[in-house]
Amino acid sequence: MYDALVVALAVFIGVAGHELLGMAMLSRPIVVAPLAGLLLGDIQTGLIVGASLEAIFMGVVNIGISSTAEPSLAAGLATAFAIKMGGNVDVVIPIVFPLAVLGLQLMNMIFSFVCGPMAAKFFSFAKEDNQKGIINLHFFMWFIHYALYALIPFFAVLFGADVVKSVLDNIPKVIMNGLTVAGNLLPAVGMAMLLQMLWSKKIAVWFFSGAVIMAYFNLPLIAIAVIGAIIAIVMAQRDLQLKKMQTAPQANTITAGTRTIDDEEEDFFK
Amino acid sequence: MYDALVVALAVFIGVAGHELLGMAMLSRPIVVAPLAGLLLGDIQTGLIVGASLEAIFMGVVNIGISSTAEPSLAAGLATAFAIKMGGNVDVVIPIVFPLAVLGLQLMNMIFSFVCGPMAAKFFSFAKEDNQKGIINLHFFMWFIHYALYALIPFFAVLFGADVVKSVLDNIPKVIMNGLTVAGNLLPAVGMAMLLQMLWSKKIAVWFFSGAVIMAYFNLPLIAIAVIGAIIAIVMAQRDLQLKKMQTAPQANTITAGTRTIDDEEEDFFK
Amino acid sequence: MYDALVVALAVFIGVAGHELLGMAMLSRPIVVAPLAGLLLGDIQTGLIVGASLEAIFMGVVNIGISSTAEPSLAAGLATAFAIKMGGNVDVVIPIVFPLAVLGLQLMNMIFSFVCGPMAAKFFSFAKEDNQKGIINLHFFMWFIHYALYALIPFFAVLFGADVVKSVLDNIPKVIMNGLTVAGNLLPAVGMAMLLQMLWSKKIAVWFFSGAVIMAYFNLPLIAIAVIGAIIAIVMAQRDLQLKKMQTAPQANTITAGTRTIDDEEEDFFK
Amino acid sequence: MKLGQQISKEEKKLVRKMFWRSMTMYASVNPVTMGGGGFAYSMMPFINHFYKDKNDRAAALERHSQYFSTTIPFASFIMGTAASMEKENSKKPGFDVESINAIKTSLMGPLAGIGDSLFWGVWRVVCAGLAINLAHAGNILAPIIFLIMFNVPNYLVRYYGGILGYSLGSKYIQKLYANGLIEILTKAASVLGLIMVGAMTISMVKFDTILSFSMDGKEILNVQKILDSIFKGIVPLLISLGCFKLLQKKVGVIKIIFGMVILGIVLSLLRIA
Amino acid sequence: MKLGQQISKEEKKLVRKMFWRSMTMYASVNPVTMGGGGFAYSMMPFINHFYKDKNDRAAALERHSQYFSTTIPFASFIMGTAASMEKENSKKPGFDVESINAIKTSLMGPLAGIGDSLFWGVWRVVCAGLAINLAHAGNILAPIIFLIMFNVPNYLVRYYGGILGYSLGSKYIQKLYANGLIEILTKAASVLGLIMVGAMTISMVKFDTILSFSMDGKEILNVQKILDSIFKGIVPLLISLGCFKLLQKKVGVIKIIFGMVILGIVLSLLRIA
Amino acid sequence: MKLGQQISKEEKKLVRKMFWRSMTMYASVNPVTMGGGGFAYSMMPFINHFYKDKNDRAAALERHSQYFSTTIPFASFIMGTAASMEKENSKKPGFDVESINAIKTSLMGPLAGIGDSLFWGVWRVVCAGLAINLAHAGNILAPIIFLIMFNVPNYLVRYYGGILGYSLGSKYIQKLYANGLIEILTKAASVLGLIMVGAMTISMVKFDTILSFSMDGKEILNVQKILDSIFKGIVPLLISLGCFKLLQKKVGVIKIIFGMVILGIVLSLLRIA
Ligand SMILES: OC[C@H]1O[C@@H](O)[C@@H](O)[C@@H](O)[C@@H]1O
Ligand SMILES: OC[C@H]1O[C@@H](O)[C@@H](O)[C@@H](O)[C@@H]1O
Ligand SMILES: OC[C@H]1O[C@@H](O)[C@@H](O)[C@@H](O)[C@@H]1O
Repeated sequence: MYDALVVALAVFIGVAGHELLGMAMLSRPIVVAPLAGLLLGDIQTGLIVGASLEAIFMGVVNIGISSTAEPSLAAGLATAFAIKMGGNVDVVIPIVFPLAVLGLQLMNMIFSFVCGPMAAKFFSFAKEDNQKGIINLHFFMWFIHYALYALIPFFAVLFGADVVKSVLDNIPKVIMNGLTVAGNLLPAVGMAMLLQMLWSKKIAVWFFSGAVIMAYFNLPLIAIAVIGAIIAIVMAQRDLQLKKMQTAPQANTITAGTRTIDDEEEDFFK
Repeated sequence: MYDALVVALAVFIGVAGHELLGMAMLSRPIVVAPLAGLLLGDIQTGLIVGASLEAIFMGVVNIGISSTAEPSLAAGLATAFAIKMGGNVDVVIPIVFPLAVLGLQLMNMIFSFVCGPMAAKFFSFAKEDNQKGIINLHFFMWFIHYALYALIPFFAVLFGADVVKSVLDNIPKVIMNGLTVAGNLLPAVGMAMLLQMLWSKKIAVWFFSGAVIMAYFNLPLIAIAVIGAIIAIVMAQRDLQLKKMQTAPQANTITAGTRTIDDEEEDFFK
Repeated sequence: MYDALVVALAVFIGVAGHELLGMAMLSRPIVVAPLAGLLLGDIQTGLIVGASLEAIFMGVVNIGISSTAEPSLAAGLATAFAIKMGGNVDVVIPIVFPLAVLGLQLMNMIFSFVCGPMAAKFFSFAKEDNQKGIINLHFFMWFIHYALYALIPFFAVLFGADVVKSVLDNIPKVIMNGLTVAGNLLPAVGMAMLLQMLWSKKIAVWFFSGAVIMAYFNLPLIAIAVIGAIIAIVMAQRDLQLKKMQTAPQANTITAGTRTIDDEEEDFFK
Repeated sequence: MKLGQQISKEEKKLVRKMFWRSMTMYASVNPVTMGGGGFAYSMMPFINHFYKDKNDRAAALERHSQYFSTTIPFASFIMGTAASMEKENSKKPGFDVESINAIKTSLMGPLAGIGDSLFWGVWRVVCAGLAINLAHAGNILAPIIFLIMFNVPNYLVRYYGGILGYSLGSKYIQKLYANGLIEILTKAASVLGLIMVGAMTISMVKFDTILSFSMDGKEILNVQKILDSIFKGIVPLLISLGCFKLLQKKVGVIKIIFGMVILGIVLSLLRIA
Repeated sequence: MKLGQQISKEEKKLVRKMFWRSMTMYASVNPVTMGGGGFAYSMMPFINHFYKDKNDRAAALERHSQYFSTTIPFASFIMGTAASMEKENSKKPGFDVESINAIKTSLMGPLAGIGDSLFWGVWRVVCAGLAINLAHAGNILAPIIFLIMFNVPNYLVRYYGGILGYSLGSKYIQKLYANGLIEILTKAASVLGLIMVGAMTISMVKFDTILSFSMDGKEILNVQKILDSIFKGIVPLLISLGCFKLLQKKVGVIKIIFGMVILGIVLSLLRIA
Repeated sequence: MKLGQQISKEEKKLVRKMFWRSMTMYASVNPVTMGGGGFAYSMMPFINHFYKDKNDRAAALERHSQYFSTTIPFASFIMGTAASMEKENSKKPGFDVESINAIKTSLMGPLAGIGDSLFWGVWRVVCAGLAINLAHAGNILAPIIFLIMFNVPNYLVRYYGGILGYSLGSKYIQKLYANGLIEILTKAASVLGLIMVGAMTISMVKFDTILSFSMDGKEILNVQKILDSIFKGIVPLLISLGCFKLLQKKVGVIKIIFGMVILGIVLSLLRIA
């Protein structure tokens, strides 16, 4: 019972803390697993589980509202089970990915069916300038969202590793695989949400340029960010120059060249 | 005699069919060899020869009027000889490349010295609105071009593999090698013909950009096509914007930006 | 004594000749070492030393006034010592890099503290139209600069390899390593000097684009030069077009396109 | 221009309050308003300070409860900008209130694209790489170093972003908006954002079909290879664009997510993936 | 705009005839007119339909027998465009007849560059890769699948290209041409074409010198390495540009081709390649 | 336009004199004027030819003793340009003398960036690669072939550069300058120069920290790896930009160089590098 409680707490601190503290990354396995280990009295095992899972879930990011998997649940449970099995980390590794994929689906359900319906209240409170109402709702939604989620590790630890394993085993392999496939595709939804905010026919071509660079040059994102920034700056400089030409077609500000009068606007564009 | 006839037929169907049916790729070894095999009663050997030669001649393309080699002749003969040698494909592989290079030279001769002189007739027919004349000439040139070419495999099979081999052996190695070198250089003529259609001093720089990308990044052509399309679109967008600025210097169409009035022209440029 | 003299001479010819004869590369090990070898009567050893050191110092270039190392001193001494040790090149290799680093520091000192103070004289001569004075000063500075430098190999050979080695050994390792680190960083000063000549806020972005290309694509400089030239030309074409639009907003010279009137200016821009 | 020099002490206090509140922006994350609730919560200090009238406050709160989503470290920059516009609005009678949410929505996309890739794609990976090594060596400081290393830039960007947004807002944004320069900025940021999203589409959306045809035990057709030779990452690209099309057709995000799960299971059942 | 919606039924029939005839465009390929004979043949249905006068027909046939060369799948797009211009010409007295061939020649280059690289360089390789595997496994469908797979897009592009060309032509091309937008389009297509031709020059023209100097059995100078360190693919580039210069100087293609064969043999004799 | 056709025989002689003198430009290289002394020396033939008055000559000599630095093979191009402007000045009374040094300084940067990378970074490497092989085989011609191979283009560029500069100068540069086109040219050359300098910064400035932390014998933190994952070559980039900032703040080059030596030793003492 204590074990179940503290693992649930560790997971809650992870997922809820991540959002409360400004995308603080508390929900990453490298944080959740040692925390669970600490509370369970074996921090070393927690560290090892955390390191292993952090590597396994390195590619799992959280963009828009879609993700590949939810790793903190897996981190908490894996720590608990590994400690029970005398610190043997290797035996729990095979179940962490299925767990994380399943965790994500459950998280999505809470998000959609619990948080979704509550959100309309924000508008009604706002209309009445009911600031207390907004604040309470804001934090209540936060609590209920992640507290519900924390029930999963609570019961999972309570019933024990065997039950969890048998539950996982009872999910047909083809379904489990399907969830993994879906998990790998889910970031597409995040991309689509970003696209919806960014897209415009006239500049859509740049989306493809980012894709082709990544697909065929396989650069780290930071290199693409630098290249993208260079492109954006060069384009903005030309736009600025044209803007000026148009508003003051007499002036001699053409060459975007080496030495022209730096007025305030240029200053802004650095 | 039957063998000679059907191999000649297979080669004719390949080269003549390719051009008659709209660049249908009938002249590729993967088509000609199984066809020859079928007619010779051993389609399996034809398939194997076709697969091997298609791989060997993968880089042989037909752009402008120059090429590296003409592979259908080699495909037809290799199939015939391989079948005669009891389905042994490996023994004919060494002669296919010399054959294809030689085939290309002969094809070029027909093209130049047979088809060339006939072409002038098109103009005289046109001037008299003699449509029948044009049509007849069109298909007669097609037939004679490839029928003449098909005589080569006909006699080659008639005289047999040994004679072909001894002919090839009797061509000095240095000449054969020279033909191969020439074959590798010949696509340059195709490129030059394309250049003649595309070149203009002002945009010549893009030719070199394509070259430098291929030389140093070694990308597949499709990736270069995507990159090139992106460049062309971005450039056209800017051109369009400038065009508008010039014709309507008052209007506020500068930023090529996120939200401006989509008029018909923009529509066209998608 | 003869040995010391001729090695000093070889080094002098290298460094002084390089600058006198228009960046003639006489100071490269591949020249200095065989020359020293010739004068010492064992040109073969000189060749081998030259080849080895040229490879070692391949990355050492001389841009602005900063460099990684000064290789001609090392080349001269290494040749002398290798010959003395019976043509054994391998034993001298370990000392060449420390020597070259040290040589660079000494060269920098002469450059700063000897040549620096003399330079002001140029202005006073110029003001009096004293052309003789300028010419004499020009060549005197040349001579003193490199003659002083040539004293180092002179004494080094005079005292012998053992002394040189013990001097090098007596410089604490950590200092020697520090000099190497400094040598590797010194080209930054050259880059900074070039930047000072090139920089302007508006085009600074291109500096970073060169950096990102080299860092992540690792292309040879020639490829980057071609890419850079393409960028510069495309940009200049657009600038030219805008310039024209502005000066003659009526004219129809927009598209920078395929066929427009080639006037003199365009001609110039090829 | 030194950051924030032209902001009064009192205003700085407000910005600082917003900074702390913005931390929780996604606490009430939900499919309808995303961070809208948190945005309104973060704006309260300003709203209460600028508007004395209850109706004005209600209007402002309603404005800022709307759908909002961007990456947390850049959120306060937008809040600051919005706050400076609310200030204008509270003073000038004829102010175009619509422009406040227009700016918010035009900035949130580009900043999300850029910020997500930098903070999730680059910086988190660097920090985690280090922390994994520490943890493997049994160092109990691993999680703490990880959190500090990641969050120092995270918090700094959010802190100074807020100040920058508010001071730029009061000095520039209005003007930029008026003479059309904001369009140029937005376009540039969007271009960068699109490039990053394009790159992330390839690197984060994963799909490999296991479909392949064999004959006599020899594989004769590996579908993934064909797909790769057409365009590497063509499936992630098409799926992302498909989701985008659905979103544009007002299909809800939740529906799309569950559709994707079903798609995954179907593909698995059909032995395609 | 739905494709071809504003074309009458009768016209559609003409386009379809052209589509079938365009298939044979290169049947009479020759060094003088290339596909000119086939072009004229493909235009006949239109010419006979638009012009009732024998002289007009003769003039049109002469126009379209001229030198023409582009990649087959894109040929019908140009034919369609030309047909729509012939229609204009048959109706409007003052029509600028010259513009018909001007458009043809300005389009054929870019489209050849783009089309050749896509159909020869990309799609054929994909199809052949698959067919080779099938054939190795002894599947007698290999050639058939190869032909179908390659030709479906080939024919579709040619079919819809024809319709597109004809309907665009009548609606847009004239207008585009009039207000100069055609220049922008042509330039964009040419830029893409030039990039592709540049890339193909490197990947398809092959040259490696075997020239090298040795001393005491050790190779001291590998000329190809030197060439590569100057610029990879410099020889193919220079040879292609050389051929282009010759073509511009009105040296016949045939002469150049035979010159190249001689060059090859000479290089071989001199043990250079 | 054929090179130098509009230059008189006498002028050609002057250019040739300058060509030979320019060879020694850096003989008196020094931290104050760099190649300024040599520049003045190279200009003497022209100065004496154009100006008969001692004061004019002195003024010209003073102009050309100023700080000047570019890569040798391109130096004579700038000298030629400057010479043609001196000629103008000697004829036209109202000539803007300032413009002479303005042109010189605006050209020297871009040309140095381009020239250094081509002659030092590309061509020297090619020649040395060949010579090393020759020398290893014991061929005593190695150094001679190296020198000839490197210097033929080096001298040719300097020779024709001088003629080009002088003939362009008298015909074009003035005009280009007048109607602002020189700005376009300078910008283009500077862009290319900056790209090359950016690339050289990464390839020529070297820094690798050896800093790393271990625990129980296992390395847990390799600082260089972290730096690389932030941005490859970030340290060379920052150090170069740092030096540049110092130069802009008028810190002397010499001071910076010695500061760098001290920095190196300090880094070594601290076991950082
Ligand atoms: O994409 C914007 C934003 O979306 C959210 O919902 C979170 O997942 C954030 O981590 C992310 O930065
Ligand atoms: O380049 C255009 C065109 O040239 C031809 O002669 C044929 O070889 C075609 O395959 C090619 O598409
Ligand atoms: O950078 C310009 C120039 O600087 C000098 O001092 C020399 O080192 C030259 O080799 C170099 O070309």
